[in-house]
Amino acid sequence: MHPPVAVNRAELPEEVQDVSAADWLRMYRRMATIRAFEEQVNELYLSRRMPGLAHLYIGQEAVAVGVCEALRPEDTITSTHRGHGHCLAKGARVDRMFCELLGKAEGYCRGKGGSMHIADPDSGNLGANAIVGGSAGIAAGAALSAKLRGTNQVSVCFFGEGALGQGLLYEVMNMASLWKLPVVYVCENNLYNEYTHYRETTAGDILARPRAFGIPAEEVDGQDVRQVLAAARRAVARARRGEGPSFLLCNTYRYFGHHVGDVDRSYYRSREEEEAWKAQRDPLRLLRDWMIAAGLAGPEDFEAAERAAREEVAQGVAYALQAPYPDPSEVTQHVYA
Amino acid sequence: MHPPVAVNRAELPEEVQDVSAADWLRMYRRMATIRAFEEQVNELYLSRRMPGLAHLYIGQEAVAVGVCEALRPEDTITSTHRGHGHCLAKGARVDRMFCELLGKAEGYCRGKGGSMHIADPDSGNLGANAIVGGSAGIAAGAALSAKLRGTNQVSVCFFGEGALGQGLLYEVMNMASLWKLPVVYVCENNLYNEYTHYRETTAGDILARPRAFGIPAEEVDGQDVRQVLAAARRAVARARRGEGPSFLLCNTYRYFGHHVGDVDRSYYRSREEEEAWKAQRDPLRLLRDWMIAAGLAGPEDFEAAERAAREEVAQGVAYALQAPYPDPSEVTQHVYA
Amino acid sequence: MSTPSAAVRGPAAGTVREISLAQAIREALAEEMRRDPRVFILGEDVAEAGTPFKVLSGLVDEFGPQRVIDTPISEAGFVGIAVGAAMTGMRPVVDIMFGDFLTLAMDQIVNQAGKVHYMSGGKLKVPLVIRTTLGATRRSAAQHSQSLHAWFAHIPGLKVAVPSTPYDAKGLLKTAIRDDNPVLFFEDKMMYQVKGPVPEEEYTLPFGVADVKRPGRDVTLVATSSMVYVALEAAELLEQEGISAEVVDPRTIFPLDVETLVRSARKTGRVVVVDEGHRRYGVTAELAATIAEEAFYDLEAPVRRVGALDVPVPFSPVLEDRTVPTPQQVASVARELCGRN
Amino acid sequence: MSTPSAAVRGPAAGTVREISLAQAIREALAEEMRRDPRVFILGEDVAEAGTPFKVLSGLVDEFGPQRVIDTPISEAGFVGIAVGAAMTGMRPVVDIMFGDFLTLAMDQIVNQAGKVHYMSGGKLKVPLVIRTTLGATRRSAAQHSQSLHAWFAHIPGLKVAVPSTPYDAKGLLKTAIRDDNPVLFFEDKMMYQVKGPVPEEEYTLPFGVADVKRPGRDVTLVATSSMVYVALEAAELLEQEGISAEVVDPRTIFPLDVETLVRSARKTGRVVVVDEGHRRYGVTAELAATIAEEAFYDLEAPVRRVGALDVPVPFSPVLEDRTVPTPQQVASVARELCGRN
Ligand SMILES: Cc1ncc(C[n+]2csc(CCOP(=O)(O)OP(=O)(O)O)c2C)c(N)n1
Ligand SMILES: Cc1ncc(C[n+]2csc(CCOP(=O)(O)OP(=O)(O)O)c2C)c(N)n1
Ligand SMILES: [Mg+2]
Ligand SMILES: [Mg+2]
Repeated sequence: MHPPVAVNRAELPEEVQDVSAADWLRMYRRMATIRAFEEQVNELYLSRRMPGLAHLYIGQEAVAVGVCEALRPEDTITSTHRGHGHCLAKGARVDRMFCELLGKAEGYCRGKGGSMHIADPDSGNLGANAIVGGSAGIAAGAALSAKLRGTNQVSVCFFGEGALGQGLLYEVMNMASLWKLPVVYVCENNLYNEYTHYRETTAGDILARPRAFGIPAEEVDGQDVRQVLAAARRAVARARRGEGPSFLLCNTYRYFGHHVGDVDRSYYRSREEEEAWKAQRDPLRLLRDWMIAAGLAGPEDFEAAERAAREEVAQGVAYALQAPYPDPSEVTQHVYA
Repeated sequence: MHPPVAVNRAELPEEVQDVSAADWLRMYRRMATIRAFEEQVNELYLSRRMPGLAHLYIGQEAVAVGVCEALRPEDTITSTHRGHGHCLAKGARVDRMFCELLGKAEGYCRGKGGSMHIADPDSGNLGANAIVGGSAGIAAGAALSAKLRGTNQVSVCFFGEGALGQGLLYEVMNMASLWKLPVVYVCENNLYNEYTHYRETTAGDILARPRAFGIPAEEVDGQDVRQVLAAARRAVARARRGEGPSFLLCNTYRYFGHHVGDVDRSYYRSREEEEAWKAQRDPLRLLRDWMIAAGLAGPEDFEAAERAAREEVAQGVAYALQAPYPDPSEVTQHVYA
Repeated sequence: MSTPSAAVRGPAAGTVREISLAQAIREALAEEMRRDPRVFILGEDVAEAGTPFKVLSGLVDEFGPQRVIDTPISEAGFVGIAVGAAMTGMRPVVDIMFGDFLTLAMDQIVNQAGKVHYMSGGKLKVPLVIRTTLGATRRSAAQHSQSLHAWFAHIPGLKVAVPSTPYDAKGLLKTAIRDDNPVLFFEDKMMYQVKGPVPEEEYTLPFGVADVKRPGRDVTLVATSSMVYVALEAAELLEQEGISAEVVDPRTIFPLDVETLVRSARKTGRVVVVDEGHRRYGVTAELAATIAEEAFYDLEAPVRRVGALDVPVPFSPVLEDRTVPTPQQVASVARELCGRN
Repeated sequence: MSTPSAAVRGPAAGTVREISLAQAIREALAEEMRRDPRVFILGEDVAEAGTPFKVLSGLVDEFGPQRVIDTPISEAGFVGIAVGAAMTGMRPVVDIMFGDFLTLAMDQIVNQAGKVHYMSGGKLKVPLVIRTTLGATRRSAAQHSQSLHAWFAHIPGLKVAVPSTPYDAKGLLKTAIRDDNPVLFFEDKMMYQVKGPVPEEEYTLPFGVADVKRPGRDVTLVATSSMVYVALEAAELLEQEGISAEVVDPRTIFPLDVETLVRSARKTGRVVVVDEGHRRYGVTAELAATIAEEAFYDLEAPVRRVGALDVPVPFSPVLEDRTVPTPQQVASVARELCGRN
């Protein structure tokens, strides 16, 4: 299915040949944080300490990290119901994320948003969205705003392949293309719309859709952070040059259920499929194996990164668990600005 | 821009080589009826005898007539705000159309619908729609219904190129393609969305849009009823065979304003453009010239057809003008079935 | 959610089982699909998955994927397709997972489905059911917790059902499917597991007929959907204080059984209206205004309204629980009305 | 539509011109765009065409196509883009040609614009104005004649203005543009040519402040948007019979100036509420319920509601004219309330 990992720098895409070992390691660390974070979220759910549900990003880490690595702090993203990875990759703090997931006052939204609505304008995160495809317009609007204000910011819209079903996306891609907006559409194809395989919901050729609106589109190995970063840099550079939108179709996989409660998955996908992705296409493993083979880092570097990630998550969740809830009177605050 | 008209049968598209001179003449007559009807509508507006506005189909006659010629009576169509031509082509009567436009009780909708909502299930017309793109789903639903009921009916969705801006169209084309629904999408590109040229509102390549959803699409000279009929027959046959939807992009032009009140058009299009289409691309003239040159009919045949059309329209409007309004108590009827 | 099952009147006689509201819905669908080949289901994850709420589990096994059709995530698109299918001889039942997603299909529901019959002068019909959910407290935050039923009741051409018990849900859904008009059918997502008596035998319930869920003398509590349980609990609380509350469930907010509401209001002279939609410009406004107008000369006190707090639904439990009417709150308003503060 | 201009209070002093409502809107936009470079306009045919109602004519000449942007026919799409632009430092004014087309953008308006501030715990703001139309009698039939403002007033997070005079329209639109929240601004499309006094000088009008358009003693007519003219004409009719009617215009239905409404109701003891939206579950329900509750002990008669007929708007003039409240109808209801039948 995919070629074996590259083993030396020369095989790297041009756009990422300048990335230092330290930077790759930093990306590894970020992916490890996302993974540890999500494992902890699952654990919070299973131990009934988290209200509601959450949609885990485990398996897709390279997409968020690779794309956000191509961005500047002032660039913006919009995210989805499966958004924890995007938030963390763009710079959110673990402890305040947990606070939000637990409905605590120090959460990014003072507990009002929860898992599906984390927004952090300080890190350029304009918010996750619980409406599938709901942020396609918002992301383009941020791009229009950047253009009108002359800030040279780029806007990224993350969405699952399920959002290809929403007409809004096409309305907005049309305008983004007409007006050459600096927006990058990042479609994460993890094969499933909830419990239905995307082939049952998606006719024709995905890449042909943006292209029909005059938007350059490319397919990216979403498990390989090097490929993601390279493609994102191409798209972001194009946007920054004022040449308009791009579309990246990142092939990926979610290891867990649609949400934390989706435990019995056999009726819609096989265990073999799950195992194959984990064994052969894990984004953390792929990066680590390549770096070690290329002599860019040793096993101890990755162990250290993972330890640090777990530590950060453990501290973050401990902090959040004891953090106070908002005062009930806050319920009527923030309805109007 | 377009090749000169064909002068003998051999040059006709394969699908229409069996069409008799009488049939072509019948189509001419139908186009003439539509034109005379619309001229009368304009006159009703200018003389302040018609309530509200209307969107004239003059210039686009070959599209409605060519497409509907490819249909059986039980096949269905959905139409638009510019729908008089579609209704007449599918078999509506002139007098009852005028009744509807004048808000009379004998109108197809008992005066409740008016110009933008004429529906006539008896002739397979599921209704015009005043929401741009609003019937994209309805047409596909009629196709799904035909499929589920096993009737072998085909459904045609007429819409202007402005409807390409509506996301609904893409949502529905996706499902029509997935489920191989017997629906034909007929896009009439008359160059303008109201007062804005379609190039300012339409990015990329129109034909690539349906194709991206796996729907075969072709461009058709919408002024040449022979080409329209040929393309429609191809699309309808495909639908009838159970192979799914098609998309026809018919290039055409509206001679008059966006609606009857749009008289001063110079700020959005030139008089030269208008004159060029009328002089060189008139659908009635093209058919007549070809038939005469091919020896299929003489000038007197067309004069007779036009006379008959004008006569039908004159009688129809006279009838409608004196026809009674609905009883005011009807206002509360038909809210619920 | 607990069912004060003694209080919630079930059917009169015959073989009666206790089943959940989810099961009642499923039964109604299965029976109607067996009865009428024109009935089919359309929506996201309705087939093998049986919806995320599992309400439709098993239907695809009996009726096959031709009649239980999984769609892409295209609410406007598949509602539009259902409208077209309904206009041409089918009777679709559409599933909109969360009522919040109705926002994506408003044109198709309001401008198309709701108006086609009228606009065509009675020629075309749209026998369409849109099943969807309402209700908060599931910790699902602002875009998955709304109760938007008031919007649809505002639109002539649409009907709106808001059943509260398994019995009502089954009988009303069967009626909805047989109705020749578009019906919005709202199920409180927190109520799917609520159980209640439902007869084995076939039955339907008419639209526009309110049900007195509990008779009383001193104050009328008009309540919709899951708020019926809140009202019933409030009635229990009030009873302990010697206040006899009548609980009236309109069951359909359009058509609305004004007569039964007004009769109860006239009898008790005091009315509290409870609904889980936002209070402002919501269902409680119509019910209160209607009662205040029609029972004006018999009212001892102003009609009071209890709705969801006028805020987007927050995620945090400590906040969310403040937004939904509670039995205590309803009882306290009723107590005030009765001059017992 | 005629303006009983003596009755419609204009500004107090200064240089005053008589201008049309369309011109008042255009002036408000031009002034705000001059004042604040973040304000821009987005919509279908807004630039050269100046919209089909010609309300925006000339703005593109002054501000250029970067600030008066023609869009494709993509209501959901460009509202979404406006939401994103508003969240990131711009102040878009979106044009939705007919209020009926709001149905296409409900998710973006209700689930996104209306909730972002709350969901983000106050961090993000959406300073967005959506200008659109309401009102029937233009012979435009069911999909171009609705008055859907009640829907938006139901949604916390949104504000809704329904101005009736050029003066109010200008002052309220300027306020809307400066507001940090999403505002739905409804203009009656039959009112664009109505003229009224508007000062040369800059002014704004606050939201949530009702205006007594005509003082009276015997009965209160609460009326919105163009229904203010209907109420004023009804008041003239009533005056001839010795009934003194007070006409109160809420001007914004959210925030709602309950105090002024209730004060008038307490004074006259009799209230008719008039609005052009459908009666059922519409604006009149909220206003009537609120007044009936708050002024209960001072009311001499039930609050009566006059709204559009609960039917889709028909095309035929003989039918359409039956659907919209008339001065005669309002006067007759008021007369009844005053026991003069
Ligand atoms: C408009 C809308 N319809 C339906 C849903 C329910 N829903 C939540 S996630 C989801 C599937 C999304 O699939 P995809 O976009 O591929 O994202 P993934 O979950 O795979 O990350 C659905 C249908 C929703 N949230 N919004
Ligand atoms: C959803 C919606 N938005 C806007 C309008 C207003 N409108 C009526 S016709 C029209 C232009 C349609 O252009 P096109 O589809 O090309 O059809 P044409 O008028 O050229 O036949 C617009 C914008 C509408 N009716 N519906
Ligand atoms: Mg997916
Ligand atoms: Mg056009």
